[in-house]
Amino acid sequence: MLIFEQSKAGRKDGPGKRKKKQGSAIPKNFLRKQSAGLPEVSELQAVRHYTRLSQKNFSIDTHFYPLGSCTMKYNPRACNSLAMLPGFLNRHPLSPDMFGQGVMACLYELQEMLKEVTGMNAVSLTPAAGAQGEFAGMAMIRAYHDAQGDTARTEVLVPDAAHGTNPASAVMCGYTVREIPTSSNGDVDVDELKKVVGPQTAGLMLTNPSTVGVFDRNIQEISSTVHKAGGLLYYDGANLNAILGKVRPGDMGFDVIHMNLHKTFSTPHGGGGPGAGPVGVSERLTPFLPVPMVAHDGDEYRWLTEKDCPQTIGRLSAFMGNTGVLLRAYVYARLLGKEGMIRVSEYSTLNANYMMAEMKKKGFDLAYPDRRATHEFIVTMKRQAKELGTNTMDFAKRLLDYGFHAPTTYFPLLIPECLLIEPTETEDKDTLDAFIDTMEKILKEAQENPEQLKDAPHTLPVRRLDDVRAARELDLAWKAE
Amino acid sequence: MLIFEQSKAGRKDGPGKRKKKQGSAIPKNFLRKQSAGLPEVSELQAVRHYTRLSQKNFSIDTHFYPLGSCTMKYNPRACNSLAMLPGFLNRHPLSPDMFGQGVMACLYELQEMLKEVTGMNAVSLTPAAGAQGEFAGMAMIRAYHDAQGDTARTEVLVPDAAHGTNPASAVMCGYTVREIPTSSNGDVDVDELKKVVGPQTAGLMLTNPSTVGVFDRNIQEISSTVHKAGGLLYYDGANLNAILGKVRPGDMGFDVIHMNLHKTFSTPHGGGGPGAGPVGVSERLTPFLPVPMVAHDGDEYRWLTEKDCPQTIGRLSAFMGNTGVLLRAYVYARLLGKEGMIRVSEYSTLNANYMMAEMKKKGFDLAYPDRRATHEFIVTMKRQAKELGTNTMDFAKRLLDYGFHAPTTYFPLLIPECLLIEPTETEDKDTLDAFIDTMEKILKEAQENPEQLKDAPHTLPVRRLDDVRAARELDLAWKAE
Amino acid sequence: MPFIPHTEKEVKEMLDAIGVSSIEDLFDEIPPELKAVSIDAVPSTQSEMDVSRLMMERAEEDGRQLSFIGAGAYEHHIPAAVWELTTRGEFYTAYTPYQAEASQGTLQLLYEYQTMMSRLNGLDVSNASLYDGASGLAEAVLMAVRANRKSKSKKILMPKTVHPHYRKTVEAIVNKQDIKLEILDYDATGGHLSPEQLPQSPGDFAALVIPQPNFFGVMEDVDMLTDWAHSHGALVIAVVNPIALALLQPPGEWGENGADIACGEGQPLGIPLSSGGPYYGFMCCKQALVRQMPGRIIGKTLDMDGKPGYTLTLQAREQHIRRSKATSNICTNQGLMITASTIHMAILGAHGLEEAAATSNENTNTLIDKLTALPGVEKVFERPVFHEAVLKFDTPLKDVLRALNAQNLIGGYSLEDEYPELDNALLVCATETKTQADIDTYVNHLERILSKQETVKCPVSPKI
Amino acid sequence: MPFIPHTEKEVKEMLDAIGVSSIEDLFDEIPPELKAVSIDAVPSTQSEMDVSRLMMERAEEDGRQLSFIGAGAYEHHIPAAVWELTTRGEFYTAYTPYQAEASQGTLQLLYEYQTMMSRLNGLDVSNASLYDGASGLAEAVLMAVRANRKSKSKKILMPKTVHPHYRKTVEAIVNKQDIKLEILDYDATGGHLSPEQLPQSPGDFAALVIPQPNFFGVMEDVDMLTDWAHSHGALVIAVVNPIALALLQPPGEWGENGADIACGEGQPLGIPLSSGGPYYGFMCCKQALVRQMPGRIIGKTLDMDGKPGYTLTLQAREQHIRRSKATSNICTNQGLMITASTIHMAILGAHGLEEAAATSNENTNTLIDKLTALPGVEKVFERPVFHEAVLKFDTPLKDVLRALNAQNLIGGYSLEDEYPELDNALLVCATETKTQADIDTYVNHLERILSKQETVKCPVSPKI
Ligand SMILES: Cc1ncc(COP(=O)(O)O)c(C=O)c1O
Ligand SMILES: Cc1ncc(COP(=O)(O)O)c(C=O)c1O
Repeated sequence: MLIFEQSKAGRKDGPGKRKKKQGSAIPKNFLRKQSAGLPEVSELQAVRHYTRLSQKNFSIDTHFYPLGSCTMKYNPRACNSLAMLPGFLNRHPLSPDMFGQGVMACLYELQEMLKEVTGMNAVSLTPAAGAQGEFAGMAMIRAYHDAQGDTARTEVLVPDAAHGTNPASAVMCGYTVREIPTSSNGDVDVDELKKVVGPQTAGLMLTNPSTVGVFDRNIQEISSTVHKAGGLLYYDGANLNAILGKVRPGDMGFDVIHMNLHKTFSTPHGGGGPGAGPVGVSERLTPFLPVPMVAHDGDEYRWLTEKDCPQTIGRLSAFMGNTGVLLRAYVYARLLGKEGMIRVSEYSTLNANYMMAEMKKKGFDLAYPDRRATHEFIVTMKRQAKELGTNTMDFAKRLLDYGFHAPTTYFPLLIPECLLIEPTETEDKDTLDAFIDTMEKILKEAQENPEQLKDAPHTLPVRRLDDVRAARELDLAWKAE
Repeated sequence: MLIFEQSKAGRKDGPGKRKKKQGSAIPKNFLRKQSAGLPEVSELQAVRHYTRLSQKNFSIDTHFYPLGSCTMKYNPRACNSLAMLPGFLNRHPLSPDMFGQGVMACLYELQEMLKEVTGMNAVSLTPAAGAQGEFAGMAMIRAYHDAQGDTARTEVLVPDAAHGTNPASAVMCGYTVREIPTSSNGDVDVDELKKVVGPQTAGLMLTNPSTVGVFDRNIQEISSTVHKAGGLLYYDGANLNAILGKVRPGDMGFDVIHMNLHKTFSTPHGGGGPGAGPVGVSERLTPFLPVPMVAHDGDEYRWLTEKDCPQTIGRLSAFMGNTGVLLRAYVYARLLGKEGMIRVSEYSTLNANYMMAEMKKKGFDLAYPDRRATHEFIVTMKRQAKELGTNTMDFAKRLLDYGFHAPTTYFPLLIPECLLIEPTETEDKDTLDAFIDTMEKILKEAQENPEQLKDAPHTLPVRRLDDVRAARELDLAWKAE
Repeated sequence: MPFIPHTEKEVKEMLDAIGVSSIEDLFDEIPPELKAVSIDAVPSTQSEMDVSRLMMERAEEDGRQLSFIGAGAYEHHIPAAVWELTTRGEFYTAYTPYQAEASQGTLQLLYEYQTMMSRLNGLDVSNASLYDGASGLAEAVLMAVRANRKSKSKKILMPKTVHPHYRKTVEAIVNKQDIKLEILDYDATGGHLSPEQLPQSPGDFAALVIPQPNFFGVMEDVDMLTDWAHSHGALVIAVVNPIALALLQPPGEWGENGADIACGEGQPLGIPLSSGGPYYGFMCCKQALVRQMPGRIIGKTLDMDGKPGYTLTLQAREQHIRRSKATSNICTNQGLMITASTIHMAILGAHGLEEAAATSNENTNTLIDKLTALPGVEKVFERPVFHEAVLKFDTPLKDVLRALNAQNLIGGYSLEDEYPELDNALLVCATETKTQADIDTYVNHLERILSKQETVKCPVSPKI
Repeated sequence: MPFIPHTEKEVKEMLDAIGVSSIEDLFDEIPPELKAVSIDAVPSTQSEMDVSRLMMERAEEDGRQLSFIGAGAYEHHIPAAVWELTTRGEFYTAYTPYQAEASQGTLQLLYEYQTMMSRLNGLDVSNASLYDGASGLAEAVLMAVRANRKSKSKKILMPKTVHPHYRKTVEAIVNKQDIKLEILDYDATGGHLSPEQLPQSPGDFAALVIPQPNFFGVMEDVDMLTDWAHSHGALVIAVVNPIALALLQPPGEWGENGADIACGEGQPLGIPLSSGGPYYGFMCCKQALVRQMPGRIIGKTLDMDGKPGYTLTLQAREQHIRRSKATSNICTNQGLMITASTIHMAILGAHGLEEAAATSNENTNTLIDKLTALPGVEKVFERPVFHEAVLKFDTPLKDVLRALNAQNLIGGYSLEDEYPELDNALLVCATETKTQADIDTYVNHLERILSKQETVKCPVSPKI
């Protein structure tokens, strides 16, 4: 039942009527004629409704959630409660610096820590998510070329394995996108790269470890190829979790990088967001960083704005991006410390490689059987789809019945019928084993009783939903019958 | 799965071992030989385990919960968050008064408000729950008689409808208990009362509105009967919700009263507690109130202790009872204000009488069909039990399947096969109607397919549990196999 | 150690299963030269207890002032239930609802949100959030350029009365696609976009942006502006305050045909100030434009048994399907903020929002009246305001603000940097959270400061 | 209006269904003379916003000092997850689990709690909470009198080293049943119950109470005391600190046969100080005594399908069944506190508790060493302490404490009122929440105060 269906006209002005002030100082012609039609429910009704709704979600706090590329690891509760201290929540974004030294100290130290773990020269925290970080990064690349008077560079190279945000972000920066194929071993096809790189190349956007779950062994060659052609190297940091404290994008030769703090730094995904997508840059791109940033002048912290950074690509949001998310990431970074950060990559990699090895033993096909997994790996169900008629989506939906969130399905696009599995470092071995056993069981079901998969899920609040109908018979807002 | 079953030895001293300090300054002979054997789980495991456990509960925030005598109404969330402000949580109970003026102001004002709504002369907030309030009340009655040198009063009168805590509390105060029968119309049998009251009578413990859901119309006669015999009148305030702002125990002639703030003042029951059971007294009992209390001397608040109250019955807990609960009740009282308090009794009474009328129309038997309901009422299933073989417990368990918490069953003891139904004022009519319709539906099931009731519940995490086995084959703590 | 559950025994078993002898072996595909990493500048791990204390001390320094700034972020009362529910693990730690059947909680809530938002804005459809108000406006501009079939222009008319940070953000985001913002000045008396400020022969342009209320708090003539833009074949993008919408005419009803796109900052609907974020941008539009709308959209559908359910829909607009041809690059959005706003709106209802809006309006008018009663303080613009207004001082504003700060009071937002023509001008705001006593505190401090009385230097008990 | 969902239309429908014309009619069985009620002294309804502000201002005044008091309530770090989970609506707003099938969350948790507690105490069984440590000891005394089959005595030996408030509480609760507390003095040098303090010919007595550590922080000779009591046919009631139990010998292993009943204050296990409550009393005992134990007890059982589940058990001891013959009158207990403690123990594990205990012990020893290095401050008792100790000052203690208070520091708990023989004696405590800097702050302030230096009067930034 929707909250609107629990609404009763007059509930709020029933017993003990609310004082209704109709903004008497506002001239009539500005006013709306009808009330906005929000639901009229009691506080208990709202609390009960949304509590019960929440229970219909899978989440890290309730389920194993090995969603590849998304790094669904434990979101420490302290990060939430400390970021929500009244002093932080109540601070207005335009409040004078003297009343923001606490939050600015945290942001400044976060900038410094992110510089260190990425090996970059400077960091701006303002992008609101990975995609906005990508936009900022590509905008800086463009600003750099423009500053050099090098306006012929109109093309950005993006491997076919890349996340959809990469080409979309490049286009928003006015670039055309050229796809680079992935070779059969999972690395970027360097020969193809060499063929297409040239004076029109503004840069290459690379995810390394890549979205196919491997570390590109030719990274140095790729890097020098692009650099030699005068292009810049963009690092999509969505998979930073796999190498935190082990290898640094700066050391690989990247000029600009975004980080998804809502992945590697464990800020919660909140059913879709918010995230934070700080960007780090090499020295030559530093003047172009988006504002605001935080500076530390002797004793005091202060905001760096357009005035301080005349070459900045500008502002990406009205204020400082997702400050509350940044505070959560800061707390997480302090809790881990350098020792903990190294463990993140080690144990996420251990978990992924263990699962990969075991899944293989259970008869699943790996996309790259000869490669190490990074913090994630790919299983392809092409064979099963062909032999049994059950596709990846069927497996995914059946997993839900067994209390596991499904891994990422059908991404990256280049691998047919794929499952991208990312266990993360915070899951224990028993949970991984239970998942593997369940996959084996579902495989058996697929052989013996494929309908059980095709009709899945069976035990959730709804059965399989009709996506086609949703798009065809658009119903995007409730209307009273 | 129990949290212990997720434990793995060495989990906490695995990677990045915790520094284990074995209290080196403490001589060996005082130390335990083996670690305490608590579970070793990660924070994620604990969070996931208890989040999922919580989802197995019915609660006000998720279900209609018409548990008679328990007043399961909406617990406003602001009461929780404001009582948990760091300043309140961090204050040590023995911290000097100068560092406790905030909490003491709240407690003082709560004392004053409770005096006003009960019509009593003074209030002490320290009892931790209703039963401790009863103990305090009876102890004051005893202290009063003792102070009069009136030591022959060894007997306390308690109606048979009373809650079990009443006789148990009287006994803890060294009294013997004599039961008074309830007449067929639900009021106390005044003739019987008159027969047994006498010079041995220390007092009468009365719940009014009573636990059978009616207001005792003879309250003035009862009061004068007991008073004339030299006894005192104790008021069990569990049902204060029904008369808040309408009638006051003090005006009915009661000498001492306890309130269950976790009922009438909507502090949460928390799966069993904590509650708070403040006591209010008439003038003659005031010197005996339990300590501590809060006094207001001009500008400052201060604690009243044994020094200030030499005749006090003493202390009932190490510090100040359940202060955090008292703060929640205080916030609730301020949110309601006097206007809101009156509405509490009005709308809880409206809801109960509406349900009673409708249940009757659906063919259910009322225990007291000729009486008004107070904020609760009783249905008896004696007829159904006899005719259909389905008892009250079967109805109760079947209700769970339909997403309703069952009303109180088999209490009060004097009414066979009873359901004590208390909707509270915060539930809306649609919810009441849905409950009534469901009861009608179950009644039909009882006629057509009684097994559906006897085997209920069907949709909960467990089917009907074997209580007899639980008591016979005691298993009160987990042991590793 | 923090958040790693492995026992040594398990690690050994796992390494054996993989067939390597150490975790380090798992990194053997990384070129060894790259691995000589040190991250020593990162501080060592600290216990939750220590970090908690640090954060409490830092939070203590911030956000405890009596503040009269608005300027795009507004202090409103948020019922306690809102964030207690929003931070429930099931909402807080879920991902984007890719597996719809396992995400009906979030999905139904988002559908309810879309319904609430489209009602508030008087438009057909709503998306499920963008990053914030400013970047949302940039997306609206891109959308308008894509969507306007009548115009091939990449020109947008942008009034100067739009929040200066919004204008900068839009500029930063859209300028790479050759979109040009033509800035329209405001009426010096009214503080609004009067007919005189509209270009006589505007030529082809894709859209006109209309703020309501505008950055100065002033109410614009939205009907006239909307009709004017439509008469030139342009679309209308409304930038609105959602609390104001409880009282004001919704964009969908502006002029003859209504605004085409409405967007704005969602923060006033239950989101804490929090130094600027996370907030969220909302966006609504007419049904005809829905396929050009950026961001996630939730649709109602049926399951295999014919039971209603909710799912992400119109994904073919999005980057994960359309890649370089997507309507936007947005992926992660501000979902949790929507969760809070939806619960906030459900608890307040229309009445609650109206009350907050009306009280804010009254308080601001009271504040203005009292402040302008002081000598040397004047109202700059004549037109009615919603809950902000511009005041002009005849003394150096910086000194005045600093003197107020010393009293733990934030007087407002100085317009000097962004509107050099408005020197010594201050934008003030008093929402429903301000009591009469708060307003008097401001007035009294200011009176003393302006009269050059010695201010008492003892620490004033801070506002929480 | 607050929390009433009825519309006027519904009220009318409901009144019609009942057959009355107004709500007032529903109160027609109440004698009219009684109804002339006014509750005008209760303030008018206030909005959540206004009450929030009031409460924030009041909370601001309290609990923000650097405090070195223990004396029965201890500041320990509580992981953030504990209360975020505990206040989930499903735990927070459930009643006592009378309908077991609809309460498996709470019931399983309580069963886990019982397991944890019985392990910590080294005893067979645990109940599911009593009101607090002091009233729990009173219940233990009543239980011992009931349970001791060898003794008909109603005499209890109660050392003076038991918390004075506990002794008062026990006295207030048990004296109506003719139970007599015989107070045993302490050893002036050791601060403990030495063999000399034990009565030579104690006669028949029901039980000896043994605190560990005792109120002075001192460790008692629990083995000797337990065996002595048992040799006289008495039961042993242990009063223990649950954090200390992480390190110390559990009551179930004291002496030859172990204590019979263990009880104590559960607050140190994840419960905030909160001015004294809500806390909870825990109680464990030997299997043989379980039917005499007061309070709720949860048992594991099977459902109709043979699946394990949890339920309230042994209810035949309780007041709702046994009425005047019940083992106790307790009904509502402290369930939510148990929820917090169980989660707290699960997150910390034994190692975490050990660390908290050991660090508290170290910090207290450091504090004692540094304070007693100041002239005029001496340790009173010789024996080893857990995390508290008694110091003696050669100047008037009241003045010293007041001077410390002026620095926003609480120096400890003065023993003057409760132990007149210990004049100018202070009980101090430093748990793991105290840093070396905190300890030095104390030492430095005290040094200045004792040396009669002028204390600087500027406001010190408060500890949070
Ligand atoms: C590889 C990769 N790149 C980029 C992104 C986009 O980041 P965001 O969702 O934070 O905008 C994602 C997010 O899923 C990703 O997995
Ligand atoms: C009528 C009545 N009296 C007394 C009590 C005991 O109160 P408490 O549970 O707060 O100890 C109850 C509680 O259920 C009750 O319903």
